[in-house]
Parts: sequence; structure tokens; C-alpha cells
Amino acid sequence: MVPATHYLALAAILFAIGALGVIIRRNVITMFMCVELMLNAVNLTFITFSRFLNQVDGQIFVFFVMTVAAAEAAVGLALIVLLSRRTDTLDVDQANTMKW
Amino acid sequence: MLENYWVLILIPLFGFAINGIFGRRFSRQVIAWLSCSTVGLSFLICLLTFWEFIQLPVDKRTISRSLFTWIQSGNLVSEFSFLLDPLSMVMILVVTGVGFLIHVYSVEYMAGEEGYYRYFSYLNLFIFMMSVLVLADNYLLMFVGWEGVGLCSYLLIGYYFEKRSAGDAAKKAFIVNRIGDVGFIIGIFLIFRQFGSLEYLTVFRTVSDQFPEPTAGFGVLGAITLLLFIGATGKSAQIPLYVWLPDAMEGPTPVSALIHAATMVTAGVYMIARSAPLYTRAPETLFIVAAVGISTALLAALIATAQRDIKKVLAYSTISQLGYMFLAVGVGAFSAGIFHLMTHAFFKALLFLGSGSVILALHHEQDLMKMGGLRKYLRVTFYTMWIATLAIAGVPLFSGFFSKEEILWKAYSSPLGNGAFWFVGVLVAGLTAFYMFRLIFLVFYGADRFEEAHHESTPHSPTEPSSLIKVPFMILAFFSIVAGFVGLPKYLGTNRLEGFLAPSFRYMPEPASVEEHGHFSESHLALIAILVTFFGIAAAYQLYIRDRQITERLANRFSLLYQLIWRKFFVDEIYDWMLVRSIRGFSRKILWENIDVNVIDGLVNGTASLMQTWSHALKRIQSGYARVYATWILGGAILIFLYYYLTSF
Amino acid sequence: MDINYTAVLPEIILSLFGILIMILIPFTPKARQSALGFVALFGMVLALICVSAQCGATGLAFFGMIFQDYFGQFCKILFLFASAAIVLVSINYLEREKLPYGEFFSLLLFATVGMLLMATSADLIMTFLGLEVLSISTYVLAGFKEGEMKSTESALKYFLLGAFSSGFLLYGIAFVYGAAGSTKYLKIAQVIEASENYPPTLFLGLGLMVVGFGFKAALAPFHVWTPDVYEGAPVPITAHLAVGSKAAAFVALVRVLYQVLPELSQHWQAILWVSAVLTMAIGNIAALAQTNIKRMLAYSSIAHAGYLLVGLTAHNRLGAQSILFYLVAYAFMTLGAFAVVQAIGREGEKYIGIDDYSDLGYRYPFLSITLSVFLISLAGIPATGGFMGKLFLFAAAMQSEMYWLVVIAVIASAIGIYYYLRVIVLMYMGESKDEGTPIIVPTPVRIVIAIMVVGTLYLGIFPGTFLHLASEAVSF
Amino acid sequence: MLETEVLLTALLLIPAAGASMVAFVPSRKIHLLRGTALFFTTLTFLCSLLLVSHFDSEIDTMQFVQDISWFDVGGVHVRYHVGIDGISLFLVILTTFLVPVAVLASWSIEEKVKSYMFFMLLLEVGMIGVFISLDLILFYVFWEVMLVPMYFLIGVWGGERRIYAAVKFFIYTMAGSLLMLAAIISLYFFNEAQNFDLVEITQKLSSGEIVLSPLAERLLFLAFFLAFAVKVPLFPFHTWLPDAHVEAPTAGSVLLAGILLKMGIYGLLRFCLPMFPAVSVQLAPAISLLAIIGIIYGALVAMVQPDIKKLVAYSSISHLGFVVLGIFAFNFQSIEGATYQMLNHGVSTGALFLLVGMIYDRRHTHLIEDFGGLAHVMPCYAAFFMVIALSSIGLPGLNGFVGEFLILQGTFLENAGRAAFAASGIVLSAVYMLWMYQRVFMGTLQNEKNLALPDLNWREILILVPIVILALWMGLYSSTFLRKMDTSVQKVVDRIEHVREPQIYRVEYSGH
Repeated sequence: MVPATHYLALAAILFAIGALGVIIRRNVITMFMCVELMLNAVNLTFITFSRFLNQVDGQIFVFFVMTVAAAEAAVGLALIVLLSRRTDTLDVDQANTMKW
Repeated sequence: MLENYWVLILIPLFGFAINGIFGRRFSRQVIAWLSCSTVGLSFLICLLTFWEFIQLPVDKRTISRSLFTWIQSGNLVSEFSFLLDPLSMVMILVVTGVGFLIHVYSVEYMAGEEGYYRYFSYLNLFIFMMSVLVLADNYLLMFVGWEGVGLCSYLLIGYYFEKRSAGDAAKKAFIVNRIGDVGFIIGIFLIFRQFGSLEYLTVFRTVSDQFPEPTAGFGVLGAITLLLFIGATGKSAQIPLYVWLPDAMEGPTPVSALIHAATMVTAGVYMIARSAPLYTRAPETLFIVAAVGISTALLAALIATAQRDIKKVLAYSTISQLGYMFLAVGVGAFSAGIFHLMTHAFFKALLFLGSGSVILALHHEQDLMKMGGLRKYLRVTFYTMWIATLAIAGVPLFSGFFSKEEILWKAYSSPLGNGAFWFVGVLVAGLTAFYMFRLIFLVFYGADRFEEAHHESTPHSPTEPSSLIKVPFMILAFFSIVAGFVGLPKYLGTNRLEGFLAPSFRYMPEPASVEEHGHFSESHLALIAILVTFFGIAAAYQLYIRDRQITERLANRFSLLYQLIWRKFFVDEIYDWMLVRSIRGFSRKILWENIDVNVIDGLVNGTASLMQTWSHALKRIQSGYARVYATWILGGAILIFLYYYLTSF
Repeated sequence: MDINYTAVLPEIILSLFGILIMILIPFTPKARQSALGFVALFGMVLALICVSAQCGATGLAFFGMIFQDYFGQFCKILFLFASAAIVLVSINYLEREKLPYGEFFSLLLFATVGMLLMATSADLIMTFLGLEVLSISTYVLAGFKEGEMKSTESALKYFLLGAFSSGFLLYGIAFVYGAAGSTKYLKIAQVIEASENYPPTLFLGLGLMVVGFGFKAALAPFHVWTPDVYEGAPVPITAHLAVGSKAAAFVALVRVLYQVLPELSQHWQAILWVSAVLTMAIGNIAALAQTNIKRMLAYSSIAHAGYLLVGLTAHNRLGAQSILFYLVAYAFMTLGAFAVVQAIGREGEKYIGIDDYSDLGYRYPFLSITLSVFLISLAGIPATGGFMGKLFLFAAAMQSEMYWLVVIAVIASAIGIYYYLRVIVLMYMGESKDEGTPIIVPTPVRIVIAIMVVGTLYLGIFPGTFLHLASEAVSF
Repeated sequence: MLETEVLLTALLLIPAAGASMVAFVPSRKIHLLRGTALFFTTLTFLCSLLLVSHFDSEIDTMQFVQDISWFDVGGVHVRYHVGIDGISLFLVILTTFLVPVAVLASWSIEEKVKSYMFFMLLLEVGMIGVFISLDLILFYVFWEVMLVPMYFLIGVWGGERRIYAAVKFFIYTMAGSLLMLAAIISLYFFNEAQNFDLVEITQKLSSGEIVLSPLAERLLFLAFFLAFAVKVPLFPFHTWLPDAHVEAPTAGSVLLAGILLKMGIYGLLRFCLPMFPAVSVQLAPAISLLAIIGIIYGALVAMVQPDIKKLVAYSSISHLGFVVLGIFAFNFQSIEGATYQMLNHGVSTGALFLLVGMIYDRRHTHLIEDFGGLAHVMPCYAAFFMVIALSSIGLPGLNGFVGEFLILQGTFLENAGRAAFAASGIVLSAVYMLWMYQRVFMGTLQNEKNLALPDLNWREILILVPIVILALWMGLYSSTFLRKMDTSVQKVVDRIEHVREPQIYRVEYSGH
């Protein structure tokens, strides 16, 4: 049996990729996708623990997370649409009128 | 009157208050009447008291009265209370007596001045303060009078306040006095610490218990007495604090007569005499007192020989005579000092009043070189001034002769004295005769130099003041002649004054040796002094009557010396440069503009602007880029991770 | 363990009202839409009554997902009160800025539901859900002025970073779940208490959760979003962010740290200590150079989060209690300040530069005096709630012998005084300027401001009442 | 004593009531506003006189005590505990005396009278509160509350650089006092009973029930000391004072100099000395050194000021240096003198600022060079100025001397060197005061704007006459005041002596 650490490591790598993606990518959609990636890494973690703790709780949580992610996506995409309408771009760095 | 003698102090205060508050609405007569009558009443009470006082047996002649507690804090008590003993009796007589005469003189002298009420209320206040000084029964209360007379002196010197020089002189007088006062007050601190009391009699009793014999070496008594003496140098214009007195002549002339000749300036002598039980136990200080006294006497006499302002001559003369008095108390001859103090009060007041009428007659001309020939016009002034000059010069049988001889003899013969003191003393006597006669000759003899020098608006010749003003002249002249007879030297009779004052000088230590040393007798020395005096008079006659050219030739010949004396040895300039300017510059440039504004405020404002700088730096974090913000969050997360990785895993 | 609907009745009521308002929107005439605000208010009042009625009930409810305790009830009342005040302030704001009423109020109601859930949740997942409900609503509210780039930008930044950080929170929850085998607060606490040495995952979970909550509460260095989002959002929403969601985050943090992980206190105190210092320093220092009042208040709210952290770091009863007290005081003064800022901002929020406050003092005495009171309270000067709150927070830290933290906090407050004073200086001593558009203060706003002033001063002069309630509330 | 219990609270409530009355008077009715403020402040003054008549100088504990719980929750117990002893008695009276005077002096304020009077009354509440609080938190509350109205008085009605001065004043004092707050809180935790009661904490500290480590004691002392040193102000924390004074309106300067500065000294006497006697003794040389520097420094800088108000401000630094010196000499005379000198300084410097204000009302300047020869046109003013200036430089017979003398005498008993150095301040004070007097009042009238200056009017004379009478009374019959202080001063001295007793090495001067 594959030990838990493998799954957890995979999840951690996914999470790190997601987090780095948010920082590196300038396209809002890509950034948002990276956030989704982070959430899914968490989901993987939950499932791993759930499996190794012999509980179903963790798996149920994943459903909650997915629901929340969907809601976030709805709001987020709406905002992205608003941004692209306003600036004709998806470059997040354009949203930079307020600083300091 | 003995029971309630203290009312004599309060009466002038009443005059001061009424004149000071309501005087502006009063007519001149009312002001003058009020002022003179209060002092006159005081004098009257004083005389009555004196009459009853001398009836008392000698050992009962110490009467103290307490009015109320002034300051009490823990074991420190200072009562508002008065002590009448022979010493203060003599002083208060002089103060109220001469004070009254000068009040009367002022009525007319000041008639033309603005602020009449101001003048008289100050004068009354002065009499009050001087009485407090003289009659106080503890050091702290004496200090009240001490500073109080300084204040009156300040107010009166600055009487012509629109004149810048008057303001400067007033300020200078007060400040120089204050420097002395600091010494005085520290002396008081030390007295309290040492004796646990400030009351004279308690202090003296304690000191005679603690130190039955004069101390060897400079101990606590040395410190106390020296500090008190610093106070005295300020008030009585001795080296190094004499510089204010010549400038004080900016005040009205009667003020110079009363305050800066007869009474206030002698307070230092009085104080030392009062503290005789302390001083006699500190021979080192006494030597310093005598040395300072005689040096001042010499220095001032030298300066006086070259002054052109009539009042300045008299001022330096006063300093010089005060030097004599300090010489006297410095050699332990307290009653001789008081004796000279008294006689000096009469003849110096008279000299000042005389110079006042000269000045008035010449419409405020004070330059000796612009006078002359006045004897024709000012008869009374002329004669009375002659008498006073003879007195101050020490011509035999005039009052000054007796008191001065007494001092010179004691300077030579007392255990604390020596030949050098005597020698310089005699020299000063000669100088005194010289400069006083120089003054007389320049003012009253020779050609009339005032008319061409003075403005044409006064075609009529100088005139004497009215009769009211002549009364004080007469009285003072009378006393200038006869006052000396209360203290005849041994070879002529008995010294009544010394006997009278003796009860005030109890608590003295056992004298080290009763025998008076020296090889000469009193009368021989007196003869030498008389000769020197006449030599001084003769020199003045030679220079200022016989041949005026010699003066100029001499001045040219010894121009350096002459300049030195004429410019008063540059003492004022040195003080100004050393103290006034440097302190002012230091305060402005270094303390205020640098330490305050640059350093401290700079630190404070610097912190503020540093904060602003940081603020501007910190807000740069807020770059506005969402991705940068995410980096911060991630960075924070990584830091937390690292922390746990290092500490807990 | 049963459902016990009454425990969640307030949340249910609020949700129903939220839905009701959305249903009502098409049926309400355009001119009467502002009535929807009063519907929302009515819902909140009902919820408030519910909470009050429950006061004193204890135990678990809703299948062990919800706590019933004083602490939760205290917070719920506070949140409902704050939200109600925001509703009152918003009605005229929306009218002035010509924004739609219905969506605004229903979103506000949902956000409140999220806050209430955070205050009472007994399960990490519940907490997460509460936080998300709150967040998603506020993402939208922040961008509510769709006509304005600033508002959109504010919402976008908030959304991106919020989602990003909730990823951290969730990841943390997952680790804690892995370490303790449960997400239930009490269960986790039991497990940790029983175990001898803690698995690394527990620390990972703790750390990540701090990041997540720290984001919401604007603790340095997770505070970076605050100034931008506060500046761009509509003023009532800024107030809501500053008061409501920050308070909710703190309350959740208190529960998690004090109730779930008290055993680990020495492991989280150090982090919070550092964060507290950073937060206070950055908040106060960066505020000095601000020229926009909303932005300045944003930094100020960061600074106040720092003060709250001081109490949190202390980890003692007094700390928890003073956090509650301070949250109340902070709510009063901040809501009041934003209400004034909103009124002075006028149409289109044109006048929000600090310069615009110049010489207002004697022209608009009501606004100026009240704003001065709020600022003085924020600065922590006595006779105001701000002072008392700070006093208790610092006292708590002092009790835990964190002297340096107190000294730093004290210095930070001293710096802070400067920028609060600057506004007062301008109002009363500044150069006079052009009038600009006259300021109209509608009655509801007036009422809110008045209540807040009274509250601020009441807390300063008679802190006993609320302090008593707060100490009752801290039962763990 | 039943009815006297509420006296102190009444002193707080009357001005507070006045403030609320003022708030309801329409701002147009300037005369009504002034009248109301004057009425309430005078009422407070009259009320405070009852304190004197009911004060029992034999009792060494607090009197007129009122002690009720303010709030007591979860271990935080704060009390409304007020009371006075011989030290605070006259400070309260001074406050209630100077405020009506300041109100009268504010007749020339024409703008924003309403808020001005409101702040005045509020300020009075704060000032009285500081002197009567016996609970540390209560004290702190009043201590800070008072800052706000003062800040507005300077900032709104002040001179040109008023904002700078106001902010500087506020931040300076605030920075100091926040540290005091930290110290107060930590004292609370050292107290087992966990309350902030000053009397109790002091008592426990002296009986040894509360034991502080030497380090803790030192830090606590410093925290308190710093707050008070800023307020005094002691060199080098003094630079806010000249700015604040110059910019403040007359009444502001009067109260600032008359009362606010006293709070620092009062704090030292009430907190630092009784609570931390050991550290006080340890640090006394250093603090005395600062005080002496302050005396000389203040005087020297005062000497070169071109502005009368600034001159008086620097002179305050010098005068208060004396007071601090006296307090840290720890003997009966010096502390009683210092307490007395606080009152004296309040009266004479307050009056000086009033006088400067009067000329400012006429000429709108207080630069020395703008004047000269004023004695010609304003003889009455010149006379009053002279008297007050003399009182300020400590002429015997006027009030300033008694305090200064006692301080120096006491200090001398403790340490002769310190007293000797400090005494130089006596000379310097005469220098700057008289020099200023000469430049302002003497000489000829050169500035033509001064030619037609009116002399004092009746209102102004009415303000000054009581002050002059007071100055004379305090200078000539100090027993009225000193006897009421004795017991309380003795208590402070005992507290210090208690700590110093083990050090037997103090050598009594033997005299040889």
C-alpha cells in the first residue's frame, strides 16, 4: 500500500504549484484556476486523511469545499467579466489604480 | 515708646501705600506732607525711644518684639520680630534722622519733576525697608530689608526711566547686589545648618558655647562669615562688586545722598558689626574684610581724583569711605566702624545735598569743568560744603577726623591690624583730602566757566534754593562738626559711643591678648595723618587754584596712568566683556539656538520626520499589485512554516 | 446531540429575509425600493430578539456543529448590531449613489449569517463555511459600485487574495483534521490534551490556519489587501469590513486558539507576538503619510488589529474578555467614524481626502464634534471606549508578563495619536476652503452617529456594564 | 463629615454642569456665554473655599474622601476614590482660583466663544480631577482628559504657529504619560488585591506587602518619572513649553503655567516619592543635577529671548527646576518649600501671563522690541508688572521668596553644593526679568503705535488686585498655608526617611 506521505506530498506539490501560480501568472483567469488548484490539493489531503483514518468525514468535507469553490467561481468570474469589460484585458496588473 | 517702638517701622509703610496707590490723584503738597510727616513721625518716635532707652540700665538695653510668625517650616522659624539694642538704636537714629532731612530737602528739589508721588512713595518704602534691615532680630528678616533696600535703590536709580543710562544703572545696581545677596543667603543657610536657628541672640549664644575661642584655620565659621561678607561687598560697594555705585548716581541727587551715601550702602558694615560674635571667631575672614576694605578705599580714592562728574567724585569717595569702615570692622574695631558710618552719614549726605543744589542751580550740569566761581552765588551751599569737606578730609576737630583717626589707630594697634593697613589708610586720607578739595576748588573758585558752557536760555545767574531746603543743610553741617565728639580718642577724652555700643558686642570670644601692640602712640600717628591730609589739601590748592596748567602737564606726562585712572581701571569694560557679553552670547548661540532648537527640538522633530520617512517607506509595500500582495501572504506563511520547522518538528 | 433549531434560528431568519428581499425586488416599485432596507432591518431585529431570548442557553446544537454559549451570543449581538447600523447608514448612501437596494441588503444579510456562524461554530468546517459565506458576500459588496473602476478593482483584489488565503485556511484545517482525526473543536482539544508529543502536521495546520484567519483580520504581513480594498469599497462596506468581518475573524481566532489549541499556546504566542508588533508598527506608521481618509482609517484598523492581537497573545481570561470589550468599543468608534466619513464624502465620494476636512469644524459642528470623539477614542484617550479597551488589552498582556509587547504597543499608540489628531487639527484649525457641495446628513445617519457617540463615551465612562457582560461571556 | 464628603465631587460636577449649560446657550449670545462660564467657575471657587474651612490639618490621612466602586469586573477593579491632603488642598484651590481669573482674562476672545468657554470648563474638571484622584486609573483618566481641551485652546485660539505648538504639546505629554499607563497597569498586578487604589498600594509598598524587585522598582519609577518630567518640564524634556506658551491664548498660558506644570510636580510628590522611595533616593543626585541644569539653563535662555511670553516660559523652566530640586532633597523644609513654591509659581507666573495677555490684547504682539517706554502711557500696568516680576524673582516679602528660600535651605541641609549652584538662579532671574522690564517699560516711547495705548481698565485691575494681595499675603504670612501642609509633608518625609534609615553613614557636620 502506498503510504500516506506520498499522497500528502503530491497534494503539497499541487498546493505549491497553485500558490506559485497565483504569484507568477498575470492572467486573472489563470490565477483563479491556480486558486482552484490549491483547493483541490486540499481536497486531496482531506481524502488522504479520511482514507488513512478510516473515516468518511474527510470525504464529506470535500463536497463542502467543492460547493464553496463553485460559489467562489461564480462570483469570481463575474468580477473578471467586470474587469475585462472595463479594461479590455485580463491582465491583473492593470487593476492598479489604488496603491500606497 | 519702648514697648511699641516698632510702629516707627510701619508708619513710612503707610505713607508708601497711600502715596503709591492714590498719589496720582493728590496734589504735590499733599504728597509731600504725607511723605515727610510719616518719616518725621518715625524720627520723633525714634527720639522718644532713644530717650527712654538711655534711661535703662546697660544690661537691659536689649528689647525684642515679635509681631507674627513669618515663616515656619519644621524647626526653621523666622519671626517678623524686631530687636532694639544700642547698635540698632544708633542705626535707626541715623536712618530716620538723615532720612527725614532728605525728605524735606526733596520737597523742593524734586518740585519740577514728573511722578512726584512715585518718588516720595519709593522714598518712604526705603525708610521702611531700611528700618526692617536695621531692627530685624534674625538674619532672614534682615535679608528682607536687605533686598528691600536694594529694590528701592533700583526703583530710585531708575526714577528717570526714560533715560536709557538710568535704566541700565538701576538694573546693574540690582543685579550686582543680587550677586552679593546670593552669598548672603547661602551664609544664612549655613548659619541655620550650623546653629539650628536664625535669630541673632540664639545664634550668638550657640556660637559662644560652640567656639569659646577664635577658631584656628578656615572652618565653618570662616565660611559663614565670608559668605556674609560677599553680601556686604555687594550692598556696600566693595571690591569686586563696587561697580554699581558710581552708576547709581543716575538717580536724583537726594537719593544719592540718602541711599547711596548715608544709609543703604552702610548696611554691609552694620551687618558685619551685627555679626561680630561670628566674625571675631573667624580671624581669617576678618583679615580678608580688612584687606578688601583698604584696597577698595585706595582704588576708589585713586579713581576719584580724576573724575569730572561731581556726583561720580562723591560716589567714589563714598566707596572709599566705606572701605575705611570695612577696614575698621576687619580689624575688630566694630564701634569705630559704626562711628565712621555715623559721621560719614552726616557729611556725605551734606556733600550730596550740596552738589544737588549746585546741579540744580546750573540746570543739571554735572561736569566739574563747567563749573567754577559759584561761591558768589551759592553762599549757604558754599559754606556748608566747606564744612563737610573739612569733615571728610579729616581736618582736626571736625567729625570725620575723630572717626577716621579711630579707624587708623585700630588698624595699626589692634591684634588683627598691622602697619601696612595703617600706611595705606593714611595714604587714602591724603588722597581724600586732595580730591575733595579739588572738587571744592573747581566748583566754587576760579572763573565762572558755566555761562559760556551752558545754554543761553538761562541768562540770570545761578541762585540758591529757598529756605526750606537750607534747613537740612544747616542741621547736617552742625552734625558734621559736632558728631565726632561722641567718640573722642583716649588722648583727648572718652569714647562714649564705644561705651554705648558695648552691650551689642557681647558674646565675643576671650581676646587672645589684651595688650595692644605697636611702637607708636595714638597721638603721634594722628599727627602724621594730619600732616598727610594737609599735604593733600595743599596739592589740590597748587593744582586747581594756583596753576591750572600743571594739571594738564601732569596728565600729559603720565598719560597712561592718567588714562588708567580716568577710565576707572577698565573694570566696567572687563566685567562687561567677561561676564555680560560672554554669558549672553553663550546663552543665545549655544544654549538656545543650538541645544534647545537644534539638539533637543531637533531630536523631537527628527523623530517625527523619521517617522514620516518610515511611513513613506512602509507604504511602498502597498504597491497596488495583487500578485505582490499574494507574495506577502505566501511569504508570511513560509516564515511561519520555517518557525515551526526549526522549533517544533 | 440533536438538531435544536432554536440555536440556529437567528441564522435561519436572516437567510430567509435575505431570500425574501430578493423575491421582493421585482415586486417593489422603483421609488419604494428603499423600504427593502427596513425589511432587512426588521430581519435583523427579529434575529436580535431571537438571540436575546436564547441568552443563557448552553451546550452543543445542530449535530454538534454549533455552540450555544454566552460567548457566541455576545458576539452575535455585536454583529447584528453592527450590521443593523450599516443597514441604516446604507439606505441613504445607496440612494445618493444610485445603487440597487435589494441585492445590497440581501448580500449584507448573508454576510451577517456568515459572521454569526463563525461566532458560534463548533467545527472547523462550519467555521470555514461561515467564513466563505461572509467572504463571498463581501466580495460582491466591495465591487458593488459597478460603475467605478476603484470599486471593481477593490472587489477583484479582495476576491483573488481572499480565495488565495482561504486555500491556506482550508489546507490548515485539513492538516488539523489529519492530526486529530476530527474537525470538532472539543474533540480536537481532547485529543491534543491527551497526546504527549504533537505530530508536525498539527503545527502545519495551526500555522496555515493563522494565515487564513490572519488575512481576514488583517494581521501583518497578511494585511496587505486592506488599504486598497477599504479605499475602493463603498463606505458602508468599508465599515462592514473594518468592523464586522474583522471582528468575526478575531472571534473565530479566539475560539480556535483559546478553545481548541490552548495546549499549544507557547507555540502560537511567539508568532502572534511578532505579528502583533508588525501589525501595530505598520498600521500606525504607514497611516502617518496617508492623504485619503478611508485609506488612513484602513491603516488605523490594521493598527487596531495589532492591539487586539496584544490581548490575544496574552492568552488569559482577561485577554479574551478585553478582546470582546475592545471589539464593542471598536465597533462603536469605527462605525461612527465611517458614518461621518460617508456623510462628508457627499455624492460620488468626492470628498474623502484629508484636506477636504479643513475648516469643517465650525461649519458642521455635529459632524466635527462626533468625528473628533471617534478619533479621540481611536487614539485611545481617556473618557472614551478606546482608552478603556486598550487599558484592558494592555493589562492582559501585562498579566502574562509580556512587558516588551506592552511597551511597543504603548509607543505605537503614541505614534498613532499623531494622525488622528491631524484630522482634528484640520477640522478646527485648518485653513478655510471652498465650501464644495453642502453636506446633508440624513436622519438615519444622524441617529447612527449619535448612538455611536453615546456608546463610545458610555464605554469610556462606565465600562463596567460591558466589561461585566464580556467577562460572563468568556466561559472557557 | 457627612455633607463634606460630597464636596470634592461637587467641585467636579459644578464646572461640568457649567460646560453643559454653555453647550445649550446659543453661540451668538457672547455675553451670556461669558457670564455663564464666570458664574460657574466662581461658584466652584467659592465651593472650594469650604475645603479650607473644613480641612483638619492634624489628620495625616486623606480627607473629604469619597470611595465608591467605578467598575469591578473580572479582576479589574477601578474605584472612584477621591480625597485630598495638605499637599493637594491648595493645588485644588489654586485651580479653582485661577480658572475664573482666566475666564475674566478671556473677555477679549471674540470668536467661537461658546466652544472656548466649554473647553475652559472642561479643562477645570480635568485639572481638579487630577489633584483629587486617589485611584491610579481615575488619575490617569483625568490626566489625559485635560489634554484635550488644552490642545484645543492652544490650537484654535492660539497664535501663528499654534498648530505646531498644540500638536507638539499633545504628543510630548502623551508619549510620556503612556509609559505611565504601562507602569500603572503593572503596579496593579503587583498588588495582590488587584486594584488601582493609590492609598492602598502606597501603604502596601511601605509595609512590605508588595515587594518589587529592584529592577522592577526602578523601571516603574522611571516610567512615572518620565511622564511627570515632561509635564514639569524638567530639562531636557522642556522644549514643548516655550512653543506652547507663546502660541497659547492668554488664559491657556495662565492655566498651563499656573496649573498644568504643577501636575508634574504633584505627580512626583504623590507617586514617585511615596511609592518608590528607595529609587528616589538612589536617583536623587541625577535628578537634582537635571533640576540644577534646568534652573541655570532656563534662566540663561530666558535672558536672550526676544519674546516676552517665551521669556516667561523659560523662566518657568528655571523656577520649576527649583521645585524639583526641593522635592529630591527629601527633607521637611525642602519639600514643604517645594509645595509652597508650586502655589507661588502658579500665582506669579500666572499673573505674568495675564499681564502679557493684556498688552497683547492692545498691541497684538509680545515681542520685546515692539515696546519701550510703556511706563509713560501705562503707569498702572507698569506698576502691576513690577510687583509681579518682583514676586517672580523672589523678592523677600513677596510670595516667591518663601518657597525659594525653604527649598534652598532644605536642599542646603541635604547637600550644600546643590543649593549653592541652584542659588545662582536667583541672580539670573533678576537679570532676565529686569532686563526685560527695562526694555519694555523704561526708555522713551519710540514705537508710535504705543503712543496712545490705554492703561488698564477696571476689569483688568479687578483681575490683578486679588493676585497682588495674594502675593503679599503668601509672602508675609505663610503660616496660613504652611500649617495645613505640615502633616502631609511630614508623611512624605517619613516615608523617605524610613528607607534611608539603614544608611547610618550620613555624617552630621561637626563644625571643625
